[in-house]
Amino acid sequence: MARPVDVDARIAANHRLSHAYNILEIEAPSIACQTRPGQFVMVKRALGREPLLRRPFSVFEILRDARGAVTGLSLLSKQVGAVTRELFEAQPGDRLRCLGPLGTPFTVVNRPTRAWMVAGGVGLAPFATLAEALRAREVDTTLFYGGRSGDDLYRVPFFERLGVRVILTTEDGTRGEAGRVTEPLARELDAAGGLPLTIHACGPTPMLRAVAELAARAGHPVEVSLEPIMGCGLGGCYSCVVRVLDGGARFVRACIEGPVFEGSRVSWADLT
Amino acid sequence: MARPVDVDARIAANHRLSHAYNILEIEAPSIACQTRPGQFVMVKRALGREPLLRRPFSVFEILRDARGAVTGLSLLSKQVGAVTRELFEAQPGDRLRCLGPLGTPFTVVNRPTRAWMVAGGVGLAPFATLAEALRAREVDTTLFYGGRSGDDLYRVPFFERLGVRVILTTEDGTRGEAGRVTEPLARELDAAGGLPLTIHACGPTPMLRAVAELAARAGHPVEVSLEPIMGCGLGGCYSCVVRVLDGGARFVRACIEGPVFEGSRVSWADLT
Amino acid sequence: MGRPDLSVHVAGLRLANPLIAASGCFGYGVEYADLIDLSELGAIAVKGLFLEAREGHAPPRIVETPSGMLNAIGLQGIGVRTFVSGKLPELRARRAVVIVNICGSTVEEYAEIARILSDADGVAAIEINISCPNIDEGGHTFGCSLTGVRDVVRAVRAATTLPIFPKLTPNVTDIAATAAAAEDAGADAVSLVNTFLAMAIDVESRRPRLSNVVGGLSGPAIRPIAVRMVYECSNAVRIPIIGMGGIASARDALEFLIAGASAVQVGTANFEDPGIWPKLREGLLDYLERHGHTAVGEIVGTVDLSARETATWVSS
Amino acid sequence: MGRPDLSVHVAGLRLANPLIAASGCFGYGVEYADLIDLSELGAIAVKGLFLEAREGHAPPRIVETPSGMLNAIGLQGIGVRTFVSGKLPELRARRAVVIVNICGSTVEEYAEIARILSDADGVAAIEINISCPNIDEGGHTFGCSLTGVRDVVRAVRAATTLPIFPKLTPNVTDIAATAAAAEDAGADAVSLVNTFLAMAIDVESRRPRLSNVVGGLSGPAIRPIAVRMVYECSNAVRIPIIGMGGIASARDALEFLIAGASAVQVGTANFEDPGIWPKLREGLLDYLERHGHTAVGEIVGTVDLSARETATWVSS
Ligand SMILES: Cc1cc2nc3c(=O)[nH]c(=O)nc-3n(C[C@H](O)[C@H](O)[C@H](O)COP(=O)(O)OP(=O)(O)OC[C@H]3O[C@@H](n4cnc5c(N)ncnc54)[C@H](O)[C@@H]3O)c2cc1C
Ligand SMILES: Cc1cc2nc3c(=O)[nH]c(=O)nc-3n(C[C@H](O)[C@H](O)[C@H](O)COP(=O)(O)OP(=O)(O)OC[C@H]3O[C@@H](n4cnc5c(N)ncnc54)[C@H](O)[C@@H]3O)c2cc1C
Ligand SMILES: Cc1cc2nc3c(=O)[nH]c(=O)nc-3n(C[C@H](O)[C@H](O)[C@H](O)COP(=O)(O)O)c2cc1C
Ligand SMILES: Cc1cc2nc3c(=O)[nH]c(=O)nc-3n(C[C@H](O)[C@H](O)[C@H](O)COP(=O)(O)O)c2cc1C
Ligand code: FES
Ligand code: FES
Repeated sequence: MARPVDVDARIAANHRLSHAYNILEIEAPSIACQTRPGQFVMVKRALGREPLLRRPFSVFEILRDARGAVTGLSLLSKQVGAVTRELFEAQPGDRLRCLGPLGTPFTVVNRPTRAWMVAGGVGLAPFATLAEALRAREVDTTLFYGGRSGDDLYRVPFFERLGVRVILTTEDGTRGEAGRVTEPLARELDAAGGLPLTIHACGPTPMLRAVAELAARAGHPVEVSLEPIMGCGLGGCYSCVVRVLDGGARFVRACIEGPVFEGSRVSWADLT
Repeated sequence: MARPVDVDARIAANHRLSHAYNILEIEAPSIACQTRPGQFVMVKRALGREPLLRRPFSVFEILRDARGAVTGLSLLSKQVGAVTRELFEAQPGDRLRCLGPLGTPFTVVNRPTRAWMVAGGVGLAPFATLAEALRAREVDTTLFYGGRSGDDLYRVPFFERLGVRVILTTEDGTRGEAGRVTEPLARELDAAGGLPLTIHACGPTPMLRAVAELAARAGHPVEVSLEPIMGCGLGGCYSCVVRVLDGGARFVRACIEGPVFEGSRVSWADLT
Repeated sequence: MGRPDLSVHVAGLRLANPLIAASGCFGYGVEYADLIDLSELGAIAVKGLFLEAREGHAPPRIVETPSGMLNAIGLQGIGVRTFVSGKLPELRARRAVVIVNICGSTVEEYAEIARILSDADGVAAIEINISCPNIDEGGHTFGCSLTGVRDVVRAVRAATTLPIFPKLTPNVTDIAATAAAAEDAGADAVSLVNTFLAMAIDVESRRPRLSNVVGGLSGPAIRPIAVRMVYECSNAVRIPIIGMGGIASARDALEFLIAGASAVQVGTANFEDPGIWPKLREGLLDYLERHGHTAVGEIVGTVDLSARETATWVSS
Repeated sequence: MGRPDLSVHVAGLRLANPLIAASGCFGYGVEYADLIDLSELGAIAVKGLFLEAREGHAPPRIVETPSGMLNAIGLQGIGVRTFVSGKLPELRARRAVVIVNICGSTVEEYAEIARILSDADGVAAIEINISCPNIDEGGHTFGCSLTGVRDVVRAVRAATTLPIFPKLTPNVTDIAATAAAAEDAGADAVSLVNTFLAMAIDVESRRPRLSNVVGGLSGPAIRPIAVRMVYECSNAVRIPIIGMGGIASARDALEFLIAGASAVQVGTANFEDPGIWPKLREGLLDYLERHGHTAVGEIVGTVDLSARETATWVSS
């Protein structure tokens, strides 16, 4: 098991992708080198400063230098409030308190099983590392990636370079197929028939639920990455619970048993 | 009466004079142009940010452009805690919330009465503006200025250029006369005899008390500028009270009736 | 069509807006006349007054704490008669709606002050500071016992026909019961909350940071407790509630209104930003417009519990 | 000569240092075993346990507030027997000093849990969570009435010879009286404070931010109130006090020790910084050295009131 470490990391770069999205590169090799796909970090600008609690973020990319040595990691952040605003406005040289890696990662399948990744908006975050792991095993990998509009779709070339088949959708039709990401997914599922296949999904809850249902109907295993509000990320506060159906409906901590869950395990009706 | 205004002022410059002292130049002409010697401002880095309350600072210099138009004011700050540290670390371009001018100013005498200013450390702050006002009336003006060491004595040339006679003391003797600022003051008082003379003092409470006693003994009027903790600066909270002896010992608000008080009025035994 | 109507009616009192300057945080009001138009405030709750002038505590009287401050002013004041003769005329001239916050060391003192204010010209209402401990009489607080609350409110009720607003202390086990007792005793509305009894120690000197050892905690730190208390009281009484405790933005004020307050008071935030009043008004108007309301009264007491079954009152 | 001695004795219990992980903020302890050496903590107060497993409240269970947070976890837990069989062995193996925080919906449930823990191996003490409202039994809280406190403490006292530490709720008028009642009923020490009942509303949706509507306020925001309560209790009881509420630095811990606490607990701050423990220890050692103390016990209850005449308990 990975041993989480808490580092006061230097921010190496802040790429603002739009008015809402940014990618923050931070120098935290001790975390990056043990991170597995789907794991997250708990971050804060500085200890003892408002807001009080850290915020959870998926590890987006593992950063490496020219010689391939791990130098840090990046976060893909979408502004929704106080901390994500701070992350958006951060300057290179600023520090970021970063605790990780945390949580249960995705399962990385082996050939001939195929891997399909379904991302909605900022839900792309955990798939850069997953794609690398899958392609390293030469697993046939597809990314279904949906956003509101063309400007909300990022890092597509990165996935293409890895040899990932990328299927894009936008709600306004400005890029890729017009509509929801679940539409091409449904179509492809029908086409795929009985092929051995695992689905991974991250994004808005309604999308995750739809993906889980499609996968179940097609009889394929599916893993979803959930995003409950988290107070500690370490199992200490019981704030992050998700109701699961096994062992009689009960709440389990998403920071330990998740954030990645088998879709069939989640009590979707209880997810707000 | 001046009408206090609250401006979100731009910081034009931050001159760090030592590890503890800095002079902050801020663009607040609407405050500067109505400030009288000895008045203060209530400042804060930004509204809605910790620490909650503003802090009081004397207006140090009135800033003017080449053509003599008022462009802003400066603060002479000494680091003692949270806000003074923020002021020390502030960058040009940062903003400073600034409310003023506030409080009762010094009396500016006329010739032939002479004016003696007694400053201890950061207590120099209110005397730059007072010296200008006095010299504008060609009042014979002396500054007794004491610090711990030579490096703690600032802006001496400014006062000399105005034609102020400057008498320096340092506790470690590295500049001027060795010892307390009250020593040359006592000597000069003896020498001055019955000359018409007003004394103004700002600095640590023990120094103010000593100056008030020397002045009383010599029969000269003395004004002291006090520095109680202030919550609002406007008379709203009653946190800044000083016990005065007139009207039967009672507490008066230093932000309104002060910060400048007649030395004979202050109940020194009650000043901590 | 114009903008939404911010005016509110509290116990027969018409206020231009629900924003009131909290007692002790706005002097006698006149101190702010140079800075803002006093008639634009919903009302001004002036500094607590006893029958006679009071000196108050020695400094230091305040200290900052995380998102809050402690105060132990000791109710320094000029006494009610000097207020009536020396401050009320100017407040009247500036068309301020004046709520006089009164304190007493005995039930009779409260009543006597109420009588004096009833004869005065320009007093809109009386806020009864039962939440302030009974000074130097053993530290027992009227507001901490139901009988204490009833005795004071009844006595003041008998002494005046002005609207009376007992101001509740949060330092009690059951504030809803206190509010109900005040209602029974004839209160026209209740104000809450006053400050939380608290303490800060300078660890280097080991001395209390306040000369009075303990003081009252106010500011954003207490807001969630105050909102809960307003919500509890709004479920317990029929009379209007004037809510306060850490309001520093329109969003905060809205939280109290939605919880059940008909009007709100702002204290500590006025120290940080004496220009906060127009910002609060603008923020309320913007919210009402965005949510399609024509009057602020429409959102009072509108907490939406539909999302859940039944409240189980568990805190951890 | 070595560094000052941080060890303390609390009701017969010897702790390597006065720093205890607060209940509900450190899981069952084992969750942190990868991150820190559990034996370096003074003790661990594990998450509140009922007799049976409990599901707790639906999310959202926490929300942040100025310098604090609200929680309404609903005491989700595995039940005392599963704890004894499933967690205690690992805690014992890691040489953690374990204080078990117990909850009950009836006096008998508290007693039953205490009996089970008495037979278990590796329980250093029992912290009785009387401050947690009596779940779903009308919301009445044992800790809010003196009889409720006495009944629970007496029953647990009769059921075990382990040290018992009733944990007091701050949601009362007179916490010193509660502490005294606990002492009379046989408590070996008292822990305080638990969280303050509070509420936050999302003004856009008008929904409570917690599924449970109300929750408990913790964090730096409450520290000045908690320090005052510890100070009051230290003047009211002879048994040791375990103080907590918003401690986030050695300076904060020292404030509680000087106010009269023999040991302190840290909860919310551990969420922000799970690596806080060595920093707190170092800060205490540094302070003791600067002030020429050889043991932390020397500063307990050393508030210096010399600067003033007599405390007049006035808050504004
Ligand atoms: C395991 C995990 C991984 C995550 N990965 C990413 C990521 O890679 N990139 C990214 O941008 N975000 C990610 N999130 C979501 C992110 O943690 C929240 O957006 C963030 O905490 C918001 O903080 P804030 O201070 O900006 O907003 P706040 O001011 O705290 O809240 C603003 C609004 O956002 C809501 N909110 C707060 N926390 C969450 C949450 N966890 N989920 C949904 N809504 C929330 C609040 O209720 C409020 O309405 C992840 C969450 C989890 C649990
Ligand atoms: C009218 C007036 C004019 C002033 N002019 C100046 C000036 O020109 N330059 C300058 O550097 N300072 C001046 N001061 C003092 C200045 O206001 C304080 O140093 C400042 O408030 C400290 O804030 P802080 O957040 O840095 O320290 P805090 O963190 O608030 O406090 C740090 C320590 O300083 C003490 N302290 C806090 N406020 C004061 C105070 N008002 N007086 C003395 N000790 C205090 C605290 O008790 C604490 O021990 C003036 C004060 C007044 C009342
Ligand atoms: C410095 C100060 C003085 C106060 N004086 C009084 C008072 O005289 N009478 C009173 O009823 N409340 C008094 N209060 C309490 C406030 O009116 C208000 O109830 C409390 O501060 C909470 O509101 P806030 O958080 O907006 O400040 C005072 C508060 C402060 C900070
Ligand atoms: C998420 C959370 C869960 C808690 N659970 C419990 C509990 O199970 N039993 C208990 O006695 N106190 C519980 N508490 C209260 C804490 O133990 C502590 O008394 C309180 O949080 C104040 O300390 P702090 O400000 O350091 O967090 C809980 C607090 C939090 C924040
Ligand atoms: S976030 Fe604290 S237990 Fe999961
Ligand atoms: S600082 Fe508020 S009254 Fe003087």
